[in-house]
Amino acid sequence: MTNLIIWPVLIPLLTGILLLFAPKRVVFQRGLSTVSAAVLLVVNIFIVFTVQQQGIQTLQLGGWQPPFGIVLVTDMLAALLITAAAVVSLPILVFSIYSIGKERERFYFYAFYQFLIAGVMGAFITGDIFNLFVFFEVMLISSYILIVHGGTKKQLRESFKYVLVNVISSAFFVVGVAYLYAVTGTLNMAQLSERIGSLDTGAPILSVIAVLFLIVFGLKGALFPLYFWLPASYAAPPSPIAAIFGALLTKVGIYSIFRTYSMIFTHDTAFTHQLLGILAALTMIIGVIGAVAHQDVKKILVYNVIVAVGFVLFGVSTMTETGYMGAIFYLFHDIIIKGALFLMIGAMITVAGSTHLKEMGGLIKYHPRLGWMFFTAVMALVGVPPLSGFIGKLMLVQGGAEAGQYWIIAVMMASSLLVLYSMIRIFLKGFYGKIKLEKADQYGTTKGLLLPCAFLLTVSVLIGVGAEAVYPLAATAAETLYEPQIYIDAVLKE
Amino acid sequence: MITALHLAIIAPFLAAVFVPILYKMFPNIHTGWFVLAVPAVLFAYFLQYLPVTSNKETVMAVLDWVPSLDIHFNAYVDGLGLLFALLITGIGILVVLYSIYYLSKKTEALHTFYTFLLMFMGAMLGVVLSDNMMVLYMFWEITSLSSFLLIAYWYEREKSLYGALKSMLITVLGGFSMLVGFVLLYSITGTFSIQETIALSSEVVSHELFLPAMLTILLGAFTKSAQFPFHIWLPDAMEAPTPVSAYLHSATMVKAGIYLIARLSPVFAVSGEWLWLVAGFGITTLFWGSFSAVRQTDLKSILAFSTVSQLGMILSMLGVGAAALHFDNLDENLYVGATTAAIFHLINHATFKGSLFMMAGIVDHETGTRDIRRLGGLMTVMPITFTIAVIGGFSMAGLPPFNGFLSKEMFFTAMVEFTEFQLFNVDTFGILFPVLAWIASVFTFIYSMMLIFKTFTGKMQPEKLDVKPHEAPFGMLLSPIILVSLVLVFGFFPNILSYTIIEPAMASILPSLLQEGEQFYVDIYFWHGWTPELYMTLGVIGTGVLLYLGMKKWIGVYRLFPEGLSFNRLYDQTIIQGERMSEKVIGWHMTGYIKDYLLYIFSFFTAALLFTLFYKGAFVVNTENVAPISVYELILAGVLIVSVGIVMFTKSRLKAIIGLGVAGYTVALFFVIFRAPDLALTQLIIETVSVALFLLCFYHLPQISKNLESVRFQAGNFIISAAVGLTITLIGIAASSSRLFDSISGFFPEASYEEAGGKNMVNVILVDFRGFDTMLEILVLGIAAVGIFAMIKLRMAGREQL
Amino acid sequence: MSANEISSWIIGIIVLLGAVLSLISAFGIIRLPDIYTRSHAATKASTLSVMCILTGAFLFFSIVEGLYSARILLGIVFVFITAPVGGHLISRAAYHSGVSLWDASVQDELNGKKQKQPSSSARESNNG
Amino acid sequence: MEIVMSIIAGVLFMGGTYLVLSKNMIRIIIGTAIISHGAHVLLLTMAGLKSGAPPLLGLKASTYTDPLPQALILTAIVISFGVTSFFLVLGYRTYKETGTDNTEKMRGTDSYD
Amino acid sequence: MIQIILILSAVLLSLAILISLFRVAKGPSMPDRVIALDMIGINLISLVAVISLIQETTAFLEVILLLGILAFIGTVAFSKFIEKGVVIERKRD
Amino acid sequence: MKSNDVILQTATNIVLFIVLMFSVFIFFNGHHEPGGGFIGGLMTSSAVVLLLLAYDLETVKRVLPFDFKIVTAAGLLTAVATGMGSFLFGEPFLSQTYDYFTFPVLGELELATALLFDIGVYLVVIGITLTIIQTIGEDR
Repeated sequence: MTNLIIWPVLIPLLTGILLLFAPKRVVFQRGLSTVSAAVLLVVNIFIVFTVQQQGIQTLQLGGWQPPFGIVLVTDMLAALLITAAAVVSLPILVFSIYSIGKERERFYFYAFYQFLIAGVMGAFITGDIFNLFVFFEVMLISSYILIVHGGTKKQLRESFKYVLVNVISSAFFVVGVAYLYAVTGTLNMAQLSERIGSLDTGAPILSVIAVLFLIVFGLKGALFPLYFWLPASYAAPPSPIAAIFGALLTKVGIYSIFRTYSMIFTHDTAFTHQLLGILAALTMIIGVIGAVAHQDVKKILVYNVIVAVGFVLFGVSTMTETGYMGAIFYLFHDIIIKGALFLMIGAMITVAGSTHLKEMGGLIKYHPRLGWMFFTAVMALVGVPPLSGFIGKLMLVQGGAEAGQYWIIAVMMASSLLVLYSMIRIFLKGFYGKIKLEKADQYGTTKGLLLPCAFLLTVSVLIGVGAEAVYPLAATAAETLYEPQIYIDAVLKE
Repeated sequence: MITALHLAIIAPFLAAVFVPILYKMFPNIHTGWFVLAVPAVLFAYFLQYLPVTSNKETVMAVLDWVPSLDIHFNAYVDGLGLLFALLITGIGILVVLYSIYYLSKKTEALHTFYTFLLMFMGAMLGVVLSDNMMVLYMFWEITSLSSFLLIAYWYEREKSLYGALKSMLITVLGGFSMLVGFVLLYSITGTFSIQETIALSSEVVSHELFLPAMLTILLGAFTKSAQFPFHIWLPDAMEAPTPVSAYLHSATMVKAGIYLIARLSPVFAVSGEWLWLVAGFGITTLFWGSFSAVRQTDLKSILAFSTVSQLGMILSMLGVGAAALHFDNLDENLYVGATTAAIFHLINHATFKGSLFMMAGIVDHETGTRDIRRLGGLMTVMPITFTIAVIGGFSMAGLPPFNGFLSKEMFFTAMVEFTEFQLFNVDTFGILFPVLAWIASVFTFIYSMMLIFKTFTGKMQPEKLDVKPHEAPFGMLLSPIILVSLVLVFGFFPNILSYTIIEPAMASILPSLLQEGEQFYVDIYFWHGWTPELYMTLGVIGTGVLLYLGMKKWIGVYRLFPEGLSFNRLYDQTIIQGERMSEKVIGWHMTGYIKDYLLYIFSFFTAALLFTLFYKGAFVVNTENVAPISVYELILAGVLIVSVGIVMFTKSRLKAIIGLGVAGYTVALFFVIFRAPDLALTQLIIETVSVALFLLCFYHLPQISKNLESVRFQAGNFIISAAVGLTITLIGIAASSSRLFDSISGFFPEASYEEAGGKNMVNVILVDFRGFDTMLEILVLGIAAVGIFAMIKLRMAGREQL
Repeated sequence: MSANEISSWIIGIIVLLGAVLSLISAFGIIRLPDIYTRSHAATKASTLSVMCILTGAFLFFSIVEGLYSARILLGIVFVFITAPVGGHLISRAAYHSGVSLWDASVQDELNGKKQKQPSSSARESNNG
Repeated sequence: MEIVMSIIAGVLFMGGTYLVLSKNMIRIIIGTAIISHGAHVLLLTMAGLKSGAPPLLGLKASTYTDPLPQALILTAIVISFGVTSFFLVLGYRTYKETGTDNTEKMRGTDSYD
Repeated sequence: MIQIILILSAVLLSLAILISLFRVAKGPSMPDRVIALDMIGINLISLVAVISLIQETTAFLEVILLLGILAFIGTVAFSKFIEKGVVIERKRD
Repeated sequence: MKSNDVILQTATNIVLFIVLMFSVFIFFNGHHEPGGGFIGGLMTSSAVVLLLLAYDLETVKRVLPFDFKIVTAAGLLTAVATGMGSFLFGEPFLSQTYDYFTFPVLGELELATALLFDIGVYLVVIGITLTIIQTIGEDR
C-alpha cells in the first residue's frame, strides 16, 4: 500500500494545473512541462521495476477497501503501458516546442497536453470501471481541445465530428456501466472478474453486455465498423498532436478491450472472442485498404493506426498466453513506433510544405538522417527483426497458431505486406525519386525535430534487440491476464 | 558467448557503420579499398573451416539472444553453410574490387553504396550460418531490404524505384510466408533450431501441420530464388549498378532460396509433395526463364532471365535429389548424383554468371548501352572482354571443356534417371522432366550465343553509341578474369571441389543417407561414354546452332504470348487495380459525412446487440422485484415523451430548447420520485445553466433552416433511432430482470457516518469514497472551460496549416 | 378524530385545492385567447396554487413531523416575489417582440409610446 | 416501474439519436444532451427503484436507496454538462468559421484523394 | 385516505403539466411557450412538495426552493432572449 | 436596444441575496443534507448568472474582478492538494479525516478535510461557469 502508483497521474495533473496559472510565460510553460514529462518517465520506469519485484501494486484511494472505494491497480500490463506512454510523451513534447508555434503555446497547449497524459495514465492504472469512464472523459475532453486547438477551418470541421462520435460513445459507456451494475452489482474490475468467474452456468445477458463494451471501447479504439471518425480527425491537427493521438488515444480503447476481454468477460469466449477475432481481422483489412488508397502521408499513417488495432486485438482474441504476450509486445511497440512515425512525417511535412506525396520527392538528398530514420521506423513497423515490431508479431502468430486461427494469421501477414507497401511508398516517393525541392525552396527546417524521432527510434531498437530483458515483464503481464485470480487476490485480499 | 564466428557474421555490419565516416575522412581514396578488406579477411577466415567440414565435423557457436522465445544467435558451420559462406565472401571480394573501378568516386554516393553492400554481405552470411530459424529469418529480411536499397541506389530513376519496390514486395511476401512456416514448424517441434528440427523430422512428417508448414516455407524460398511465377522481380532488379547485379542476382541473394531448400531438405524431403513441388517448380522455371531470355534485347535482362532459368535448374536437381531419400541403400542410389550436380552447378553458376554480369557491366560502362541491337563488333576493340564473354558464355551454354558442361551433363543424367522413379506418378509425368530440360538447354544455348556474338561480332554501329568504345581498365577486368579462370579450373579439375566442398555440403543436405563414417561418392569427370546425356548435349548444340542462325524466322513465336497475360502485367495490374479498388472502397464508405458514419455505427450497435440478445436468449422479463407504478408517474412519463417529441420534430430552435428544458426538468422530477435529492438539485441547476448557455450561443447561431431533410431521409433516421431506443430498452429490461449478484452498496449506510462522518451518503461517496472521481470530474470541467476560452480566443484561421 | 387526523385532513384539502387551482390555470393557458390573458392564468392562478400546496407542506411537516422548515417558507416568499416579475418580463417581451393582442382587446396603452422593433428573436417568435 | 423507466430511457435515446442523425448543428447538439439524459435515467433505473428512503442518514429510515448510482449519475451529469457546453461552443465556432451549420457541407475536401 | 388525496393532487398537477406542455407545443408565439414553461416550473414545485408529502420525507425541501429560483432565472433568460436576442449583454447602453 | 429593467433589477437584488445565502447554506450542509460543493457552486454561479441577466458583463466584472480561469485553477489545486495532504501522514491519496472540535461561540462543530476538498469543487464550479459565460458573452 504505497502512494507510488498515484504519481503517474498526479505528475501531469499537477503540472497541468500549475501551467494554468501563467499561460503567457512560454519559457515557464516549456520548461515545466518538459521537466515533468522527464520525471514522469523516470517514475514510471521505477514502477515497472517495483511491480516486477513486488507484484501487483494497488492503491486504495482514500483508504477505502475495495470494492467500495476506488482502487488503482498497477499490474505489469498497466505498468508497461504507462511507461510506453511516458516514453512517447516526452519526445513529442520536445518536438512540439520546436514546431507548435507561440500562439498555441500561449493558449494552454502544454496544459492540455499534460491533462491528456494524465487521462491516459489514469485509464491504464485504474481498477474501477466507472473511474475508467471518468479518465476516458479527462482524456477525451483534452483531446477535443487539442484537436481543435488553433481553430483552423479543417480542425473545427473535423473536431465537430470527432466530438460527436465520442460523446455518443461516452453515453454508451454509461449505459454499459448501468447494465453491468444491474447484473453484477459492482464496479470494481477485480470483483467483476471474481463474480463473473464464479458463475457456473452461462449468463447470456453478460454476453450482451460484453458486446456492448466491445462497441464502446471499439469506438475509442477504432475497431472495424466503428473507426470511421478516426482518419479525418487524426489528420486534422498539427503533427505533434496527431502524433500523441496516433500513439496513445486508440491504445487506451484497445487496452480497455484487452483488460475486459481477458479478465472480465471470459464466460462465453466461444461467442465473444470469436466475434472479436473476426472484427480484428476485418479491422486489419480495412486499415490496409485505407493506407493503400491514400497518397496523403498523414492519412497513410492514420490508417496504419487502424491496422495496429486489428493486430493487437487479434492477440487478445486468441485467449492464449502467447497471444496475450504478443499483443502486449505489439501494443508497446506500436505506441512508440507510431509516435516516431508521426513525428517524422511531421518533420517531412515541415520541410515539404505539403502532406501530399506528389508534392514531395528526393528529400533524402538534404535530409538523409530523417530519411534513414524513417526507413528504419518503417522496418520496425513491419516487424523486421531485430527491430521492435518483430517479437510482437512473432508471438501473435504463435498465439494464433496455438488457437488454431490460421486464416486470421494469413490476413495478418497479408496486411503486414500491404502496410509495408503503403509505408515504403512514402519512402520511395517522398525521400527517393526526383528531387522536387532544392535547399532554398524548402518550407521549413528540421531543427530540433530530429532528436525526438531519434530518441523514439532508439527505444524501438532497444526493445527489439533487448527483447530478452523485456520478455519477463511481458510474461508477467500476460500471466496476470491469463490468470485473473492473481489480479483478484492482489486487489481484494490484503 | 560471442565467438569469432559471430563476429565474422557481424563484422560487415560493424564495418558498414564506419563506411560513411571513412568516406568523409578520406575523400580522395575510393572507399571501396577500405571495404575490400572485409570480404578478404572473412574469406580467409572461412577457408580455415574447410578441413573441419571435410572431416564431417560441424561447429556450433552458441549465443543467447531471446532464449525465452527460443531465439538464439547460434552460428552453425557445416559443409553447406561453409560452401555458401565462401561463395559470399569470395565473390564479395571480386565484386568490391570490380566496383572500385565501376563506380566513380567523384559522382557516386559511395558511402551509401558500400553501407548497403556490407549490410547485404553480413545478412547473407547470417542466413547461411544461422542455426536458429528466427535469426535466419532476420537476416533473410535484411537481405531483402538491403537489396531493395541497392536496386534503388540511383534513387532519382523511376525504373530503379519500380524494380526495387517489386523485388521487395515479392521477397518480403515470401519472407512473411516463411515466418509463418517457421512458426508452424515450431508448433510441431517446439524448437526454432534447424538441427534440432532435423533430428525431429520423423515427428514433423506425420503432423497435420506438415503440409502447410512446407508450403509456406517453400513460398519463401521460391520468391527469393525467383522461381516461376515469382521470377518477375529479378529482371527489373537489373536497374541496380552492375556490381550489385553480379553479386546479388547471380551469386548470393537468389541462392538464399536454394540454400533454404537444401538446408531443410532433411526435414521435408521424404514427402512426395516436396519432390513434386521443388522439382516441378524448378523445371518450369528453367524452361520459362531460358525461353524468356531469348526474346530480351538488354544484356542484363538476358542475364537476368538466364539466372532465373539456372536457378530453376539447380532447384530441380535438388528436388530430384530428394528422391534418394526413398531408398535406403546408398550404393544403389542413383539420385544422390542429382544433389551432387546441384551443388556443383551452384558453384559453376556463380563463376560464369558473375563473370558474365561483369562483362555486361564493362560493355555498358565503355559503350554507354546494354542494348544488343545497338551493340556489335566489339571483339576488336575489347578483346579481353570478348574472351571473358566467350568462356563464360560457353560454360553457361554447357559446352566442353568448361565447368558448365560438366554440371549440365550431370543434370541430364539426373533428369533421365528421374523418369525411372516409381513413385508419386513420376512414371506417368516424369517424362516431362528430361523433355523440358532438353528444350530449356536449347534455349540456354541460344541466348548464350546471342550474348557473345550479338555483342562482339558483326558490324560495329558507332552511330548508335554515345561514346567511343574502348577496352576497360585493367582493374575492372581483373575480377571477371579471375572468375573465368575459375571456370576453366573447375572445368578441367572439377575434383578439387569434390571432397573439400561438394561432399560435405551433400552430407548436410542428405544426412539420413549416411551412416557414421560413410561418405558420398563424388567423382566428376568428362567422359562417360556414349550415354544418352551426351546425345542430348549434341542435340542441344545442333538444334541450338540451327535455331540461332534462323532466329529471324521463328522469333515471331514470342508474339503469341501477349504482353497482357504476363505475370509482370499481373503484378502491375494488381498494384494499380489494388490501389484503385481501395480508393473506391474508401471513397465509397468514408464519405466525410458524419451522418453516414453515425448511421454505420448505430446500425452496428443495434444489429450486434439485438442479435446477441436474442441469439443468446438473454431477453427475459422478470417483474418480481420491480417498484410499483403510480398514475401520476405515468402521466409524467407521458410529459417526458411528449417533450422529447417536441424537440425531435420542431423546426424552431427556441421551441427545441424549451422542450429540452422541460425534458430536463421532468428527468429531475423523476430523480425526486426515485429518491435522489442531490441528483434532482444538480440536474435542475445544470439544466437551467445549459439552457442559458444555449440561449447565449444562439446569438451567434442561425435559425434551424427549414426543409433540410427529405421525408425519406427522416423516415430512415427514425427507423434507425427507434431501433437504438428499442435496443436500449430491451437490454435494460433484460438486465434489470436478471440481477445475478447483490449490489455492494449495503456498505455505505454504516460506513458513511461511522467512518466518513457524513450523513448524506451521496455526498460522502462523492467527496470521500469516490473522491477521486470527483477530482477528475472537476478537472474535466476545468479543462472544458479553459478549452472554451482557448477555442474562442485563439484563432489561427486563414493560416490553414498542415 | 385526533388532532393529528384533523390536521392531516386540513392539509389534504389545502393541497387538493392547490392542485385543482393549478389544473384550472392550466385550462386557462389553453383556453384563453391571447398571450396577455394567458399570462394572467399562468402567473396569478398558479402562484396561488403553489402557495396553497407549499403551505400544506409546511403545515404537514410542522404538525406531523414537528419540523419548522424555513426552506418552505423561503420558497413561498420567493415564489411570491418572482412570479409577478417573471410574468411582467414575458408580457413585456411579448409586446416588444410584436405579438399581437386579442382582437377583442379594448385598450393598448403602450400603443405609440414605444416603437415596435422586432428583434432577431422576434422574427423567430412569430414563425415558431 | 423499471420497465416503464427502461422505455423512457429508450425513448430518450431514440429522440437523441434521431436528432443526432439530422444535418443541423443545433439539433445535433441538443440530441447529444438528450442522449445523456437517457443514459443517466437508465443508470438510475438499473440500480433498482424506490427500494428505500433517500440516502440521507438524517432521515433515520430502515432502508435506503442505493446511493452509489446516484453518485455516479451526479458525476456523469456534471461531466456531460462540461462536454455539452464545449460541444455547443465548438458548434458555434465552427459555424462562424465555416459559415454553415449544415453537417452535409462540412464534408471536407480531403476525405480522400 | 390522505395518501389518496395526495396522489390525486399529484395526478392533477401532472395533468396540469401535460396541458401546459400542449401550449409549449402549440405556441403560437414564443412568449406563449415561455409562459407555459414558467407554468410547468411552478407546477413542478407543487409536484415536488406533494411528492415529499407522499414520501413523508424532508429530503426534497431544498429542491422546492431551488426550483423556484431556477424557474425564475429561466423565465428571465427566455424573455430577455425574446426581447433582445442577447441574453447577457456586454455593456448596457 | 434601450430598455428599462428597473423591476427586474430590483427583484434581482432581493433574490440574489436569498440565493447567495442559500448557496452558502447548501454548501456547508452538504455533508449531511442534500447539497455540497457542486450544488453550492452551481447555485452561486446561477446567482451570478441572474446578476448578468439583470445587469451586464461590465458591471458584473466590476463587482467581481476575478480572472475566473485562475479561480478554476486554484480550485483544482485545492482539491488535488487536499488529496496530497494525506501523503504527509503516510495515508493513501485522498484520505479524508474529520473530527469534532468545540469552538468558543459556535459550540461543537465537525471539521472534515472533505470540506476543504469541497471548497476546491466549489471554486472550480464557479470558475468554470463564469469563464464559459464570460468568454461567450464577450465574443462578438
